[in-house]
Amino acid sequence: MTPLTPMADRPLLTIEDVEIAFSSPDEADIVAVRQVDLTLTPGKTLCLVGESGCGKSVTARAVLRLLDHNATISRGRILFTPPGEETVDIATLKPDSLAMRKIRGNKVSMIFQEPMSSLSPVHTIGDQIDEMIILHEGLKPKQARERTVSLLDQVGIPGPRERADAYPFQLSGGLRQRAMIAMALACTPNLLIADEPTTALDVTTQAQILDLLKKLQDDYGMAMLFITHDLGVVAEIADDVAVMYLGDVVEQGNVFDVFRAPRHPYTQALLRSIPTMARKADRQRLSPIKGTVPSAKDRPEGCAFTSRCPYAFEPCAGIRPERTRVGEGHTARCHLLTQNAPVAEAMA
Amino acid sequence: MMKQGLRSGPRAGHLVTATFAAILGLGTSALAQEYSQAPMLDDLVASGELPPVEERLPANPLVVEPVESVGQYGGTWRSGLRGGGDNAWIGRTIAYDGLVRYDRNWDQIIPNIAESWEVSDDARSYTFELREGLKWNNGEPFTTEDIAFAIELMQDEAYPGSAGFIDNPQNPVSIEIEDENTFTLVFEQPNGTVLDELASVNGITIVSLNKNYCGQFYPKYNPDAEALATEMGFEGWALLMENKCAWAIEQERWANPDLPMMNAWMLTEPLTGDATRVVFERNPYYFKVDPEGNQYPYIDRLEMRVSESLEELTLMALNGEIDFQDRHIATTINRPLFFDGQEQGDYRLGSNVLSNSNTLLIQLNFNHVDEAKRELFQNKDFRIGLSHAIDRQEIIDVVFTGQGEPFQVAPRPESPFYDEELAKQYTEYDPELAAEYLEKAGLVRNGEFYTMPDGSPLTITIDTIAAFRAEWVDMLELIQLQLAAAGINVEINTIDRTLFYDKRPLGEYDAQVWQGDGGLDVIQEPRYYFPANGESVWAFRWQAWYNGTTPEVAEEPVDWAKEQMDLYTQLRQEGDPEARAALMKQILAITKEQFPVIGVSMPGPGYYIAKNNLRNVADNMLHGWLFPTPAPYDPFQWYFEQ
Amino acid sequence: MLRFLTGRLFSMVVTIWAVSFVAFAIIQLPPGDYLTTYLATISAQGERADPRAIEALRQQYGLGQPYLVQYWKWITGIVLHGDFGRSFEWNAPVTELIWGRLGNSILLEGLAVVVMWFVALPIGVYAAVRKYSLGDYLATIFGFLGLAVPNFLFALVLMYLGYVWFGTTLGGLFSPEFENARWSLPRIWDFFSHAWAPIVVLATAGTAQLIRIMRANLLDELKKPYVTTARSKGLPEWKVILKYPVRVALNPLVSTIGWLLPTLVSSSVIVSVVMNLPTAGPMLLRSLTSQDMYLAGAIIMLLGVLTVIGTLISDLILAWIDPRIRYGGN
Amino acid sequence: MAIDALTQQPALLRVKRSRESQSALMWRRFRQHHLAVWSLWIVVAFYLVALLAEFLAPLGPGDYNPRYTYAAPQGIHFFSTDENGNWQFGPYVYGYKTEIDPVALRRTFVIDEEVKIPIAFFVPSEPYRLAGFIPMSIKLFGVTEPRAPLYVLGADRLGRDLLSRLIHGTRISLSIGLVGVVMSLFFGVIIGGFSGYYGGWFDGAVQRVIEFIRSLPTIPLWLGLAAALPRDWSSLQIYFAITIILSLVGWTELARVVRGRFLALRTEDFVTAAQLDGASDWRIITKHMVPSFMSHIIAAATLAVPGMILAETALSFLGLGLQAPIVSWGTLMQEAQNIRTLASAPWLLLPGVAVVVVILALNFLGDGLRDAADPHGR
Repeated sequence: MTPLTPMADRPLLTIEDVEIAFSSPDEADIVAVRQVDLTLTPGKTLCLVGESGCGKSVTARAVLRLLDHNATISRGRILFTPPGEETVDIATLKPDSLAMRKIRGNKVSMIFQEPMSSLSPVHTIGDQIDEMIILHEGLKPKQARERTVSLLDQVGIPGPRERADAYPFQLSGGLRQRAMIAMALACTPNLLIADEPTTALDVTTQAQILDLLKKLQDDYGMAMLFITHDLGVVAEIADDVAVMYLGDVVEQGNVFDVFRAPRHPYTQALLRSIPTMARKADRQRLSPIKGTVPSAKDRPEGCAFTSRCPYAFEPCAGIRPERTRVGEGHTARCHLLTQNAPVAEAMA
Repeated sequence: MMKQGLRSGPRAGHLVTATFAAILGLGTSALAQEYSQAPMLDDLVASGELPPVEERLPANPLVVEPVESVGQYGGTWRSGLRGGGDNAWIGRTIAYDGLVRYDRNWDQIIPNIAESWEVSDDARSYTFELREGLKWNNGEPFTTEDIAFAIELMQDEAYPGSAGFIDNPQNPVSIEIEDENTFTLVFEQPNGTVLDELASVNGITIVSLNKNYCGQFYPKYNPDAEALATEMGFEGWALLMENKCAWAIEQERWANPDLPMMNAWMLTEPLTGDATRVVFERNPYYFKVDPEGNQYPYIDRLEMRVSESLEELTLMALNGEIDFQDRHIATTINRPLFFDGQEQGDYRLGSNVLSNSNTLLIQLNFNHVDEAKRELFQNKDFRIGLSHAIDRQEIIDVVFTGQGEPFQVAPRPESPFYDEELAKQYTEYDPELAAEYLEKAGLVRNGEFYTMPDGSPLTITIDTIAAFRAEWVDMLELIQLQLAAAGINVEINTIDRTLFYDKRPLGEYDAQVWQGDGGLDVIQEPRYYFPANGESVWAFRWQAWYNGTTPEVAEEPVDWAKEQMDLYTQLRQEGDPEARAALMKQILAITKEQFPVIGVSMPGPGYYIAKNNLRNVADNMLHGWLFPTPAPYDPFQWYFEQ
Repeated sequence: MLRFLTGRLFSMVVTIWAVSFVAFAIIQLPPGDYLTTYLATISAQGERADPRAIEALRQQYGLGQPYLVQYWKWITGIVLHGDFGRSFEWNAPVTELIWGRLGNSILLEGLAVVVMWFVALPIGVYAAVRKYSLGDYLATIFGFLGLAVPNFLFALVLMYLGYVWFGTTLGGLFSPEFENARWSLPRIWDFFSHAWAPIVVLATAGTAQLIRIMRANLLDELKKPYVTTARSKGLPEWKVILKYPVRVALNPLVSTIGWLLPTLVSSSVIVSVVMNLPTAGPMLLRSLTSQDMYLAGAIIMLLGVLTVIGTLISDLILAWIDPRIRYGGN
Repeated sequence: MAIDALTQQPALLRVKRSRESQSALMWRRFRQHHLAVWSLWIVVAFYLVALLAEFLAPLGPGDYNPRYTYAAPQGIHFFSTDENGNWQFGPYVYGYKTEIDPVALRRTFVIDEEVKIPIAFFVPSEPYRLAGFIPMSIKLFGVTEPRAPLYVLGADRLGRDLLSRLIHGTRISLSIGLVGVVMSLFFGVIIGGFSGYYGGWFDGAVQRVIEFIRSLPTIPLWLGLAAALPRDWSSLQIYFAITIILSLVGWTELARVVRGRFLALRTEDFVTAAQLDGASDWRIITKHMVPSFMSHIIAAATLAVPGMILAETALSFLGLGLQAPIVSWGTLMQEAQNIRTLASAPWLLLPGVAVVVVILALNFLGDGLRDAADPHGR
């Protein structure tokens, strides 16, 4: 298949047609991620948007092979091409293999949602960062600590030298997250995966962290896979955006295209549900999406959104819609786009 | 004043002079003889730490014929103590050196520390002649002074020690000292039993207090004794005295290595609360020699493992780590085990004849506070009925694998007092006869069980101690079933020792069990033949009346019991053994007539374990408490064959 | 930290006082007193004791005074002059008797604890990491077997096998020749050649507990995000497990030392009786049954104090290894 | 602006859902723990034995026979060959050849293959009351010919059938565990519950008390208390006294668990909701909180039973607690507590095996229950 992203520069990470299934001892497997194709390029940020449980975190963790024992990548490839090295298919690596470990933290690192529980409560911030540097770059502890301190300074932690000896619970949420970021950047990775890094923080801190990430991305020129369920954040940080619903990427493309002209009913519903600034008189009621998210078990064979889609018609439930190019690097999966259904015009 | 000879004790005997002992090879011979000593002492003598053996021995040492042959010096006799309080075994092994002692047949009283004695015709004064030149194990001379001191101390009100005849208020005694080897005990009333008492295990108190050593804790001889006591953290001199020269409290007898003794071995590692072993070493001043003039003892050391665990002791014996022992481990249940282990453990089994007349006896409470029960229990027919309802042979088969024979509480066949009728009456198992007697006793059987004459239900609760004899529970369970079959409802009440003891004065118990003491030591331990002492649980209040102890519960006995008591009082005052024996026979006759206590069976032969290389050990031993087996079989002349 | 310490110390003092009170109450519970027991014992031995002597003794020992009076005398003696009173049975100061025994107890139980930890921790970790695997089951079965086999039975069987297989007597802590010898290499060797059996018996009893706790704690920790973080750093799996979740899971385990001690003390009583170990156990048992009240009281109290101190120590260690507690964090 | 908020999910609905799935989830989790499931059946079986003791045991606990002291186990054989050599079914045991060795004082038993003693089912017996009230007069199995020996598991020193005694002992030992735990539960839940629910000084006090009790070495505690029991009590009274003594220590553990759960639950929405509705504390505790962690209590209780059973054996061993003629596993083992038994009648240690099996089963069951109790890790 031809890469759908602009050919501007060589893709760093390409996720092709990946399916991830969870097995449980006494039930049928659950396919948490059905068919995901993503492409990440250096210096660019791809936002993965979706309701919780839609499989975005799973996808992200799959890249580092951090999934639980009972999860398997049952189909597809995860091609990772660090600059100046040849491509490896992460999907085929053993989770605990040396090759995989060389990538983790070194080439690809990750930031998690809760900075508190994601940091070891019984080790100092410094230790936890040093460890990585020592591990991947074989520095002496002393030098490692120097690097750590400068990193902490870089991510804007006041008094970094003292803070390095502090324990997570001694820091505020914001500082913890900064520390996490410092850790993630310790080995100047090519790709940074941020799994809802701001969700646990209050709005102002959110803003600061986002700015910090953007700034750092510019400094390091790394690619960033940013996972969130907050469209506001997307608008602020994303270059590209991929919208997931129940294990499917229903629409993806340049953030402006997608926000300006969403082509998938789900995306449209989402955007319609965002409150807009307007004078009281002009305000219209927000229209929430009807119904609730079905569990992955009773997901229809066809388009996952069928059950809630206002335009759903015959093929939706049965047949999976093809991935359709609807603009420059802008695709969506919806039957309305392929067959000219009655409502198609109304929609467009 | 006539000479009173050796023969005494149970069996009647004619008067013989002390020299007769020499003929027996037990008394004073071996004059002008070379003496030799154990090699382990040679260096000490050479280095002058010890005087030569001739000076250590008395002028005429006691010559004791070995059981088999003259032995070899050396070796350690290993045995075991059950926990820290088990000093009875020590008493049985080394602490049997009183003024006099029993011979090996528990038959005669023979010289020991005293080489001869005379008894006045009225049996009120006893004159003893000590061997000349006896020495404590620290080399100090042993004199009549020490004996006087012992008596003085024991008679001191402030000192809680008790020593039988010495401080018996009913017949006070005083001592007259002629010279350092001659003294006389003078009693207010005639005392016919004192020689037996002196020959028994309790006879050593009087020869166990060294005046020089113990005097320092006694205010009379050391004004600062009180101060000393307080300084050493004791409340009063008496407690310090107990601690140092303890003859008041069992547990402390072997806690002080400094206390001089007269025994064959002397204490080197004491029996204290946290001791893991007790060690004795030969007493270089011991006053006995073998016919060739070798100073006893042959064995150098005694080593006693202090073990809380019977199983450990059993295993030690099986592994041949015990040279001689019967106490604790030689049980009926263990016999097959030890029998099979002889090869591997390189030991042999010898036989003990237990002094007990019975494996288990049931003492119905004649003094029950409940009138009805008292009447019933005092009813001879009732007791006969119960006795016939017990299938003794079955119990013997089940519990004792066929060992022993049906037996009442009576002197054993080995005893001169043996009376087959007394021993066997009412022992045959005969339900009909039982029923007959029970009805004669006025019981009414309606339905499963007999009831009291007035129709009220009858249940007999038998108190027992699980801790003491394992087989009791089994026996009682069988008896319970057998009596139930005969229509008597019995409950077994397993209680704690303390309560077993506390209950006695209260008089609420129906019945208690025990073993048949007094099967051989008939005169000394008549507790089941008549209400003689506090162990006569079947008539506790009558014995209280007799002994004047615990007067608050004392009750006047029925006539036949009073008659027995009078007879025994006479007996105690009778000097002539034959007369004593006659009196005892009268008492037993009444016992036979009244049948107060129900027995089950005569214990089969007991056994002891001895390493094969341990020689001079008698094959058969009588086993008693007053006759503290194996001590009367002279362990000092045992030896290890090298 | 200081506040934490003072607080603990205070509650410790209170607990110890309570222990002393209860200890004294317990030894007072049984009917009768030392002398009645003594009478019963010697009468069982076939002897007879003179009631008059006994009465005199009862006066001397000051038995029969009201409870609080006796307690007051006792406790003040301890607090003021460290005098635990006299043992009736041995007519010797309690302090002379107990220290050696207590030393042995502490030594044995200490060694048992060490063994338990060495066995239990690896097994616990394994069982948690490979939850519901065959190994998990085997590990737990092994652990629980130890828990399920009654101590005395195990001890006895060991002793018997010792006889049948090696012709040795497993019992005591030393061979006769080393019994009262000085500490030396051969004596240490002799000690272990005897002590291994009781240690094994003691250890098996508690191992299951530790395995279970370790497994449970680790299962909790393994779910925590920081483990994923550690993985995402590129650490090898074993290092991830050992450095992070295990390290954290250890903390609650440390606090088990506190209650481990009383359990050990109790089980050691039984084992010591079967195997005749000169520990505080048999002495306690004996003094309780013979109602040698001051001795029994002292031992119970000291064992209680030991455990309380043990708890304190484990708390301190906990504070030391767990910053959250040290810095009074949440 | 989060997406989740946009999908309508009434809070109430959510709570209900999670409650339902709770029990379902628990059962699923439990089934997943195969060992636990097996253990469940084993435990049930044992308690059935305890219940039906009189019916199952071929003989009474006290029935003895002088001729068969220390008789070795016969085992049961099911197939025999008749004269013309073809197989036929029908359980039977072999008889004994006995000889007495007067020197060693021992009976030796040789299984006598000649003598076949058939075992019949539902044989008539002395009338008895099953479980104390159902009058019956048949036993599950036994021998038809009178005085024929039936010692499937061997005989003890009085020639009593070990199997029968074991079965009868099951009742005492298992019920002691149960009764003890029930009592512990009573104290534990009440005290732990209030302590956890109210917290504050009350909680503090209770915690101190628990700490204190746990810091006491139990054996001495039991020794003292057991020694203090009135000696004139019947064995039944002693039995209950012992269980109470055991639970005096036992309740602390349960209290700890319960308290923990309460502290956790106190802040949960549905409790707060109930409080806002003005429900009484008692109602909240009983109606809302206790049900929500019943599973934990069950698990904790299950795990407490083995301790009780072991304690009973330990006490019996030390000569306290239950004593013969009461038949419990503890007393049975105490009787087997000697080298002689190990050497020549090892089958008398079978009660020990029974103890081990039950303790194991109970532990695995308890573990399974606890793992199942909160699927999201304890």
